[in-house]
Amino acid sequence: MSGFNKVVDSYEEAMAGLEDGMTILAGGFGLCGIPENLINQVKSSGVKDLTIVSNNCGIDGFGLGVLLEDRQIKKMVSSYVGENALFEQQLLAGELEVELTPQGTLAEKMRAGGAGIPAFYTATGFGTPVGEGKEVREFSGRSYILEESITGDFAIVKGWKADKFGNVIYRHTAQNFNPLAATAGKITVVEVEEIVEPGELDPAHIHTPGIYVNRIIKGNFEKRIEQRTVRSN
Amino acid sequence: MSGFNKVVDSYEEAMAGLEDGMTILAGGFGLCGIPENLINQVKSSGVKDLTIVSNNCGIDGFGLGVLLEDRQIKKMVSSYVGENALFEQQLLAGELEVELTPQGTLAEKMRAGGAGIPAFYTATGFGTPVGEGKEVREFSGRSYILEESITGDFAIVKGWKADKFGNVIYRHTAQNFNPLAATAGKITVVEVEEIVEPGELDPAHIHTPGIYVNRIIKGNFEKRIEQRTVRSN
Amino acid sequence: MALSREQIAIRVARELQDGFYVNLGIGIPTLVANYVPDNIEVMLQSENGLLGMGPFPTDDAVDADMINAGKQTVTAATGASIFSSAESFAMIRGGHVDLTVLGAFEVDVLGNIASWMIPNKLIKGMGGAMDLVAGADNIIVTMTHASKHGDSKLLNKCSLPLTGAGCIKKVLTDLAFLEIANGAFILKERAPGVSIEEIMDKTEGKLIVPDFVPEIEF
Amino acid sequence: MALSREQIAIRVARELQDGFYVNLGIGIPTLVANYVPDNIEVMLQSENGLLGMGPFPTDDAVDADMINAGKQTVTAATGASIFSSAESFAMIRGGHVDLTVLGAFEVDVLGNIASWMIPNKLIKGMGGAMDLVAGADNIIVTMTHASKHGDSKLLNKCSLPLTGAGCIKKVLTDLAFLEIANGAFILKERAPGVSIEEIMDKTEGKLIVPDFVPEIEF
Repeated sequence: MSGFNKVVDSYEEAMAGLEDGMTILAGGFGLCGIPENLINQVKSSGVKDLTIVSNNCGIDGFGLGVLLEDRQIKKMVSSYVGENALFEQQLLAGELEVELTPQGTLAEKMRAGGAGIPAFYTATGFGTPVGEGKEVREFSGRSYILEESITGDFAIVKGWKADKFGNVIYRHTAQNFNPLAATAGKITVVEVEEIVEPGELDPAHIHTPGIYVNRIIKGNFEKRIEQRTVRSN
Repeated sequence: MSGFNKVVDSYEEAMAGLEDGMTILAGGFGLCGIPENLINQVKSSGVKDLTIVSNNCGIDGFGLGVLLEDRQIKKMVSSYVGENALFEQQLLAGELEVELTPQGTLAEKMRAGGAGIPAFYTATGFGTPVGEGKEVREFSGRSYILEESITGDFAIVKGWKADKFGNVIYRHTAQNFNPLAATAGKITVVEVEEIVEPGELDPAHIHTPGIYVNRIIKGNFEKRIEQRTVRSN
Repeated sequence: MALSREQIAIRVARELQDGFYVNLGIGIPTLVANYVPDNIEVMLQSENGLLGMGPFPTDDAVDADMINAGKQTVTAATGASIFSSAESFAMIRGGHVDLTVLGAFEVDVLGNIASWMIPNKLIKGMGGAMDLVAGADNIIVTMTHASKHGDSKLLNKCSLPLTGAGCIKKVLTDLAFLEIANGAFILKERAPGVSIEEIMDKTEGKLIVPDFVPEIEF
Repeated sequence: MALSREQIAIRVARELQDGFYVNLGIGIPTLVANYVPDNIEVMLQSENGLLGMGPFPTDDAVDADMINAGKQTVTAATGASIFSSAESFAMIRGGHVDLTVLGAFEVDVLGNIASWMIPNKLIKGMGGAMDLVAGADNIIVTMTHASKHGDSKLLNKCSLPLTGAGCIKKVLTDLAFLEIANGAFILKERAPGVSIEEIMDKTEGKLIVPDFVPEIEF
């Protein structure tokens, strides 16, 4: 069954083939469910002029934020980029291009990209700056804008458990954009907390079927918390 | 928590509000995972001029096929209608309108309907009778046709287990179109084999979140097999 | 007197109905969860992929993998479901959420809302706000009626880039509860002790004042 | 001699590569699963929502909830996943399936395929076939080279309503293996003992015959 064994042993191998100017789709919401080590591998690889598609851009010094330090990112496609001083600085200096995309549209663009849907209509953003320059069309008397799908040269994904065939499950809300990014990468790399044997995951519980996944690697994760909120007792 | 207890006790109550001329989305693939009892309730309610959106139309005397007996169906939207003599007869006699829709397009139309996407582009059907009269558009040098989404007045769905809040899981390949239909009904009715207490289903395993579900009922199912294929020993 | 943040939340909570699925934005809207009437149940949707958001965790139960859309650590309520961002926004865009509460910088008489960007000053992004306002039928915008400098935020035409066009029908400010219809704000209720004159004074957009405008009771 | 159904399946199976995700249509394509070479593993996708289809169940393991796209009772292989029809066709439409094998009534020199409808005679519907041919890069069509009456099914232009336009590049008939390129069929291999003349005779569409056309070996 070597053909379906997608486990790789090093992060170099996991990101082999990454080149300057490529587009990377990254899972995660804020710092939750981000592919920490794959991001660090992108950093250490030194590739430049990247287009990164991710809901957020991490924070200063952690997550995708580390790719700003050596100006590896040419363009970000995100819904929310707050909480990041270096980001704002590069943006205001014109060193970074940003395509702000509504969160639901971003999720659907990735899903559509993976599903062979080149474009879809949505009411989200109609009449706002997001809709400028986009085709407007009425359906049942309501106005919608045309949004094109997104695919990437690489998708970098953080899962909880994967079997060797690349079937992945996510833990709690660390799911977020991960299964969507996973469908839309030419090469999809998933780093997980645990690798199990095929058959150990219930077929009905699998979030990302292995057909979407090219490489699996086991990592260790810091899982930094952005806002630790607790209740007493 | 009465507001989230969606369990009803009778099939009359489950389909209350169904009227002549309505559109019903039905889950199921062939005879697998079909809402048998809800279909029978539609039959006994005697409503007419229905538009039924379902991958298949059951067989003679079982599943959606029973709605053909009293000519309750005005129009079928399906990908495959073979294996049904009465169907063919009514179709050839011009008593039944049929909109043949590719299976993947049908699935996506239901999903889009539930997700507030009024239309999407797909390469499926381009250059075929399915594409006739539909807008053609090029993306990245390839031709796609515009397909509009589908919603229904009712969605009738067969689940395996549901909790009282309407969170549903499906069993094996009886999932098929069921979770898609569930999202796109103004009133979504799910019949299941077992009703459990909220909290008994793992939040990560739920296929249809309760927000899509209006009514839940426990049923008994024949689960007829269309093609019993076995291997020796 | 102008409503406190808590009073705004209390008034919004009265719009809740038993069995409602509700999305609460960051800030004052989040407080609404503290004032759900005892005799009803609502389920909170968090757009990062959680339906059935529970309270914050106890200190020993904090889990980095369990957060809400404000990136705060939370818990899952009994009967919760967890899913991808695409599924989450299918719910939102598809109109399955019964009530959405969110803040804004400005609203206008056409139901336009501006809440995500102040040119040359603030560009954090729209997050899920554009999807929320486009997807929901039932939205309550909570905001202060005027800026610290006294400039009205209820306008004839929003001056800031829009979050959504023609989608807002209800606004609750610290001074009043208003509905938007036929190109005007309709004054429905006022904060206790706040005069109709003050509200008129602080409302730039066309305002319709009925003969009787009850005070909000607490 | 013309290939048997089994021989067609055997020849198709040689196109399989280790690690391929494969969708096999109803009929002869289904037989391909019986001839997967020993040294490789493939995973079968069934478009009703199963990736990793196993063999038929034993009599006591038959389960009405576990079927394939042909509505036959099947089992799940180790490492299978099960999902909705939308997810299944996301895989198919998105080009994630490595090889698709399906039958047809006709194919033509432009790569068009007709497989789902014979006007006034047969209207069972296209099922998933239109999605499969539109979504896959790598498709093998299996069919008899000519009808019982001797009419060629390899045409200059399909006469029946199309399943897909310009999407077929490989055809395996009972007489020959052909590729479609530049508006012609290119004869690549022939069934053992079948003459090039017979193939030319039964191919209506433009046919390019290389100098050497090997026989398929079994």
